Amino acid sequence: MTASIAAALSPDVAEPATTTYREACRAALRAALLADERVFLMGEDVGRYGGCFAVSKGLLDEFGPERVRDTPLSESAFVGAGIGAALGGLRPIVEIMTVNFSLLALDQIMNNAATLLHMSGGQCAVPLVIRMTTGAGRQLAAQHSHSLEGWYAHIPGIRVLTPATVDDARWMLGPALADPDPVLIFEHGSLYNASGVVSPDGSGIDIARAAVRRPGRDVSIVTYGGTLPHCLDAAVRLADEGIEAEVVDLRVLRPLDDAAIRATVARTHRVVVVDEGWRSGSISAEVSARIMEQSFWELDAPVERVCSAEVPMPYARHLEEAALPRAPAIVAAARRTVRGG
Amino acid sequence: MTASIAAALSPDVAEPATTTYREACRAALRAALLADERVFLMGEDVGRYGGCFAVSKGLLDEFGPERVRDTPLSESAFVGAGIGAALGGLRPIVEIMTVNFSLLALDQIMNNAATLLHMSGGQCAVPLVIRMTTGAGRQLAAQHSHSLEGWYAHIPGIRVLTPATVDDARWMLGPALADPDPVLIFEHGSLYNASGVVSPDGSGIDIARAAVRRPGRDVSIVTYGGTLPHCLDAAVRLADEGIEAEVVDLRVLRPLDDAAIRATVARTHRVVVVDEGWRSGSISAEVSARIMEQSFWELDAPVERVCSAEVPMPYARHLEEAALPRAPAIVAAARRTVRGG
Amino acid sequence: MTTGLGIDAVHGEHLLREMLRIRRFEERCVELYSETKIRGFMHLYIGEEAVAVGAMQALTADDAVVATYREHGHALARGLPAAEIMAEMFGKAEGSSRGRGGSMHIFDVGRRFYGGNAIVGGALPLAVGLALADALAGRPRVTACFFGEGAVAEGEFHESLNLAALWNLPVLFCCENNLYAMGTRLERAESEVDLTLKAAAYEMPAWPVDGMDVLAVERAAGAAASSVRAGAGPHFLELRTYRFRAHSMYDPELYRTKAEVEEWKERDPIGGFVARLGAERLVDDARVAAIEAEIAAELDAAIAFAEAGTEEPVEDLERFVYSEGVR
Amino acid sequence: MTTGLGIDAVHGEHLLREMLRIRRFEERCVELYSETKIRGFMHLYIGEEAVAVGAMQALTADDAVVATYREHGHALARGLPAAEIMAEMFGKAEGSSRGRGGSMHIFDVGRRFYGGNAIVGGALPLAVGLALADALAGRPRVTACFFGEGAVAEGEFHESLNLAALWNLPVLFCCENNLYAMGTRLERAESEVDLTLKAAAYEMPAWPVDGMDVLAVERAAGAAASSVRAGAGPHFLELRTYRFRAHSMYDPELYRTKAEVEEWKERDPIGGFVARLGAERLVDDARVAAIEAEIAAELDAAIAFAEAGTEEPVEDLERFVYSEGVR
Ligand SMILES: Cc1ncc(C[n+]2csc(CCOP(=O)(O)OP(=O)(O)O)c2C)c(N)n1
Ligand SMILES: Cc1ncc(C[n+]2csc(CCOP(=O)(O)OP(=O)(O)O)c2C)c(N)n1
Ligand SMILES: [Mg+2]
Ligand SMILES: [Mg+2]
Repeated sequence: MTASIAAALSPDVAEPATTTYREACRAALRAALLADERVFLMGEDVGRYGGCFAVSKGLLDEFGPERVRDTPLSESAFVGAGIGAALGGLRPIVEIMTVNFSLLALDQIMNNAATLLHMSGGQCAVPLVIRMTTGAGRQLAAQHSHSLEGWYAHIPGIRVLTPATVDDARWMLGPALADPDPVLIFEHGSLYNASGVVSPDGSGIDIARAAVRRPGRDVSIVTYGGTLPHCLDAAVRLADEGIEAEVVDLRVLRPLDDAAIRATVARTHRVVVVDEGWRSGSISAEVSARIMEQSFWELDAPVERVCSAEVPMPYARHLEEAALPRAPAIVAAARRTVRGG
Repeated sequence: MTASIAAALSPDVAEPATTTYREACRAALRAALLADERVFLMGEDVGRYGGCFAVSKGLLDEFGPERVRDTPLSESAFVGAGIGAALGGLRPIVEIMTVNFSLLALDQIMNNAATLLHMSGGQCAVPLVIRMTTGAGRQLAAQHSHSLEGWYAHIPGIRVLTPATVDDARWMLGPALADPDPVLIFEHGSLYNASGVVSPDGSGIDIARAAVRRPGRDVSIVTYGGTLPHCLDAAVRLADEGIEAEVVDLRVLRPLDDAAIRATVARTHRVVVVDEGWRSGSISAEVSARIMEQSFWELDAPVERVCSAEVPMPYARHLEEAALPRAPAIVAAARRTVRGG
Repeated sequence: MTTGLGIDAVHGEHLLREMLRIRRFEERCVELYSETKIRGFMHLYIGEEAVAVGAMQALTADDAVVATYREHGHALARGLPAAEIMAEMFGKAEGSSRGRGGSMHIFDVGRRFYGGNAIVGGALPLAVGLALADALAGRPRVTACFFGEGAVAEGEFHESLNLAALWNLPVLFCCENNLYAMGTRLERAESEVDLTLKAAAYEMPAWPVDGMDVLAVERAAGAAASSVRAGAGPHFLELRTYRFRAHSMYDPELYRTKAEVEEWKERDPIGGFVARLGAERLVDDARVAAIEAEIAAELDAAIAFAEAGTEEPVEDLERFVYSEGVR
Repeated sequence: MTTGLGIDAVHGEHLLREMLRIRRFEERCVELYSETKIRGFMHLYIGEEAVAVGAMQALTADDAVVATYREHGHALARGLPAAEIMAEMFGKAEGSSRGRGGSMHIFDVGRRFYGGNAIVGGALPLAVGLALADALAGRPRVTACFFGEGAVAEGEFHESLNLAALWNLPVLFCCENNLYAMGTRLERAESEVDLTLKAAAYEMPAWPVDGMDVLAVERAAGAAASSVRAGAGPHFLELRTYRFRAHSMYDPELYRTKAEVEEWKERDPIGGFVARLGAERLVDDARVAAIEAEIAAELDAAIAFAEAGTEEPVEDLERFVYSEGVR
């Protein structure tokens, strides 16, 4: 590890103010590897290949094969090894190439990472970060298009993050690694090429609270991750119609920021929840149920959901687009909540 | 297979009118094996051991090792083999000993069983039944107490059944096997010793509709599976207070019986949803969200949820009982919906 | 009349044509991908043609095939019409999976071609189950299961081999060892790189085969398949090959040298086979040109078919999530 | 002074005492289970004591242990106080896991005892990760990972062995082959029953050991552990043993004959060892009786401790889902 410790001590390179989501993810990884020698990255093709989505490109050269570890195709074993390494004092960042393959590691995530602390009576904290790409929209068909982050948010003992902005992509990893418990970070595949501004120090970026991405008084659009751009798009279209939509980015799917949800309902009294998961059992259902419980008497209209159609994602572009929650459906739902049926 | 074909042709034995849930499950399996030689049962210890919960006891002797197949501990392979065998023309019943181990087979369930029909453009139907025990309440601690049936109900392409009565345990398997698509059946471990009446022919038992288990006009308690007895218990207690609760057994978690949910809301205007899953992202959230969407203007009070505490299940009895949805909490929630805060 | 190669001209030409069809088909696909007619992930089989073509010779119409996301070659060699495969990649209703699957999910149940699976290792249990169905019904069929050497690291590989061997099921496991799983070379994925030893740990007969030599593959697959068909249980072939192109359309190939690729290209299964056929006077340049022309015509027609194909109506989006009209 | 057995009286007595502690502890557990003081699933190690006790001799306090749901023996042999284990099974706050884990989830991180895992095969990756942490830090430690032969069929076994071997990690894999996984005999679970061949498929040194002979286990584990510690990578021991009792408290044992069990009981690791020690005059009846008395006293105290233990307040139900005070 000596070579990499030397690397860790070398001064950081100044980061540009505007960058892509991909570069922001990479800068976050690089900073984490520089800052703490207990941190290492492992996963399929994170090293020599440069990362399936080119996120970790260059890190192997900089940090060496001990800290940027290519793994065999063994999702269960390397996720479990990440848990074990965390128990052993390291701060692993495990990359599961995409959420679709994470099903192979679900036993490790639910039965070990999420439970060890509790079933050991508080002894076994698991300071592990698991990153994965999520989402549809790139014509990858049924086995490569899942959006399961909301589903993962069902599991007690883990934290679920969904950075939707370049700034969040850059700055959520640090607090995730500082968290003593397992954190899952979902990066939507359609965001990697998005560009945006990165704040110099990430001040104000936490892994606990939702963020209002656009203020508005008529209706709240609550979303996260890959659908945020579509919601912002919808908000622009709604503004043209004279409807001012507030767009709330949940950012953290577990635990949900109840205060932020309550606050936006209190401002607008109308809500559309948008996410890319299948509708039944989506995180939108949970948000809707919480609004029912917390803010029922505040509502001027029933909460609407705009989610993915309940189909294994089809390959054909027109079918996939029809299956996904996009601006027209969001606009229509918002309109219904404001103007009725 | 010749010996077993002979067995299949032998006349059925008359079934007693009152029996246990366990015996009902066994009778269902036996009848299925007798009725259709394409049916076979496979899973861990279904044969020589007699089934982890003694459900399949005696079936190996009667049907032989080709049709009652003990498998190695290879959840992914034998579930996947069940899918392949279904593609190959058989009607497999795969037993996953408990839902806790089904995580190891999730890739097969979500990425194959649930998607093959769609991604083959309608060619590959998968007539597979997967049975598993679910639930907590027996002090089996964090890794052996999951209630994930509501979570599974998120997946398009599968059907999710949760027999809660002896009659359902006896008669849901037949239509599940007749279904051309994958069906998951969840048997709550606490029900096996329950006894009840079995109808002679299962007429009226389908795998599509919810059932009203107790009529009432003041509040609806919507539940399924292992929590049904607790809800019925709560209804009795509520009746003592003068609150008449209608208890609805969902029976099928995917697809949900929207009409039944709408109908009960229309009758009572107040709802408590009860399930044993962790609260966030529970099937109760979905039911609540649907009521929001379908029946908002009918509600006289916000829908309440009574679910499991969001903890990996603790071993100690008093903690486990405190974590589970039980009559006192259900009664309190129903009371709130009827009398307010 | 058979020759020193052990084959006659008709069969030689057949093997050549099949390999060429795959090669040319995929070359067209690359063009169509840049034209964005084809989208999503697309994985080329170029360089590995001898494997699918050689192995397919051992199968009858009753046998089953299970493959991966890199399955254009298997689909073509199995006899799926190029037009339907192409239409699938165009996302058209006339495609083999009605445009719902795309490049990674070509299906044709009539030809017992069970996909097209994009989860590494995920199809092995399906093959075991298909074979189980045959075994229980007493049908003397073989299920050929193709997968890359990368899948060997997956737990599903291990569970599937054990189950197939334990239950003596008629599966022919065809491991396409092209040395890389995306950018990860076998040595960096397996502590023991002799893959036949993996099969040996399940008491399964296994042997390595030169996957660049279509005749060697044909011979090995033929022997293994008859043994499987005769009830000797599953067999394992390690087919040593190489992919000449990038892993997928997004791969900058940082993990291997151009020289290494060039070295392997010298063992091109098609070029080499043409030379051998030529040396035995089983084909000549004119014949090869004629075959090429026929293939070009077939592919022109396939592309035209795909272009002319229709889109599934958007209203049908939710079809095929559940079976129709039978509940 | 060492003897023909290669051990002195002190060590002989130590091994005997450790095995006896496990046996007597579990005999008490059975009584307490019928009294419903202990609930849930409980799996007895009776008959297999030589494995845990023998293997534990190879470990230092810095080494780590990972075990299964059948782990009372490993916990005791690792030095966890019987009182804390008993209190755990009583569901008391004074238990090793504060009563949250029960019989299947005994933990003691101070003693580097990482459970108590109830998913078959589920702890193997954890052992690999613990060893990876040691390897990266350059600490010459061993992680001993115990699991039943049933786990060998799981994909996680295969993935874990490969990863450990590939990365040359200091794991000592201790496979407790007691011939049955619940009611499934090894022959009905594995096509190849020589488990050392599984390890060979990963180029991992492996050897079978008589798991009914504590000295044989001690020797084998000692040799394997020093090799692991010296950097030779993971090793695999197949410890051949037998469970004398049912799988759990609910098992009618339909799958094996009484005669088979009786035959194995003749190889009782404790009775046999007492006889060998006696033959070498390392212990006599009086000494054994004294040890038994000491153990009985220890267990009386453990049970009293567990009885006197307190319940975690119900208000604390949601503690330990996330770490406290550090976010
Ligand atoms: C379970 C799983 N993990 C990761 C991937 C991503 N992935 C797709 S192809 C591939 C490499 C597979 O290599 P190999 O099995 O050798 O087949 P090849 O591509 O070389 O034909 C990877 C890692 C996947 N599809 N499935
Ligand atoms: C993944 C998984 N599948 C099934 C079970 C149920 N189960 C508990 S113990 C056991 C048998 C395990 O046998 P083995 O590994 O040989 O260990 P032994 O009990 O003999 O010590 C089974 C099937 C489980 N706990 N985990
Ligand atoms: Mg490969
Ligand atoms: Mg065993």
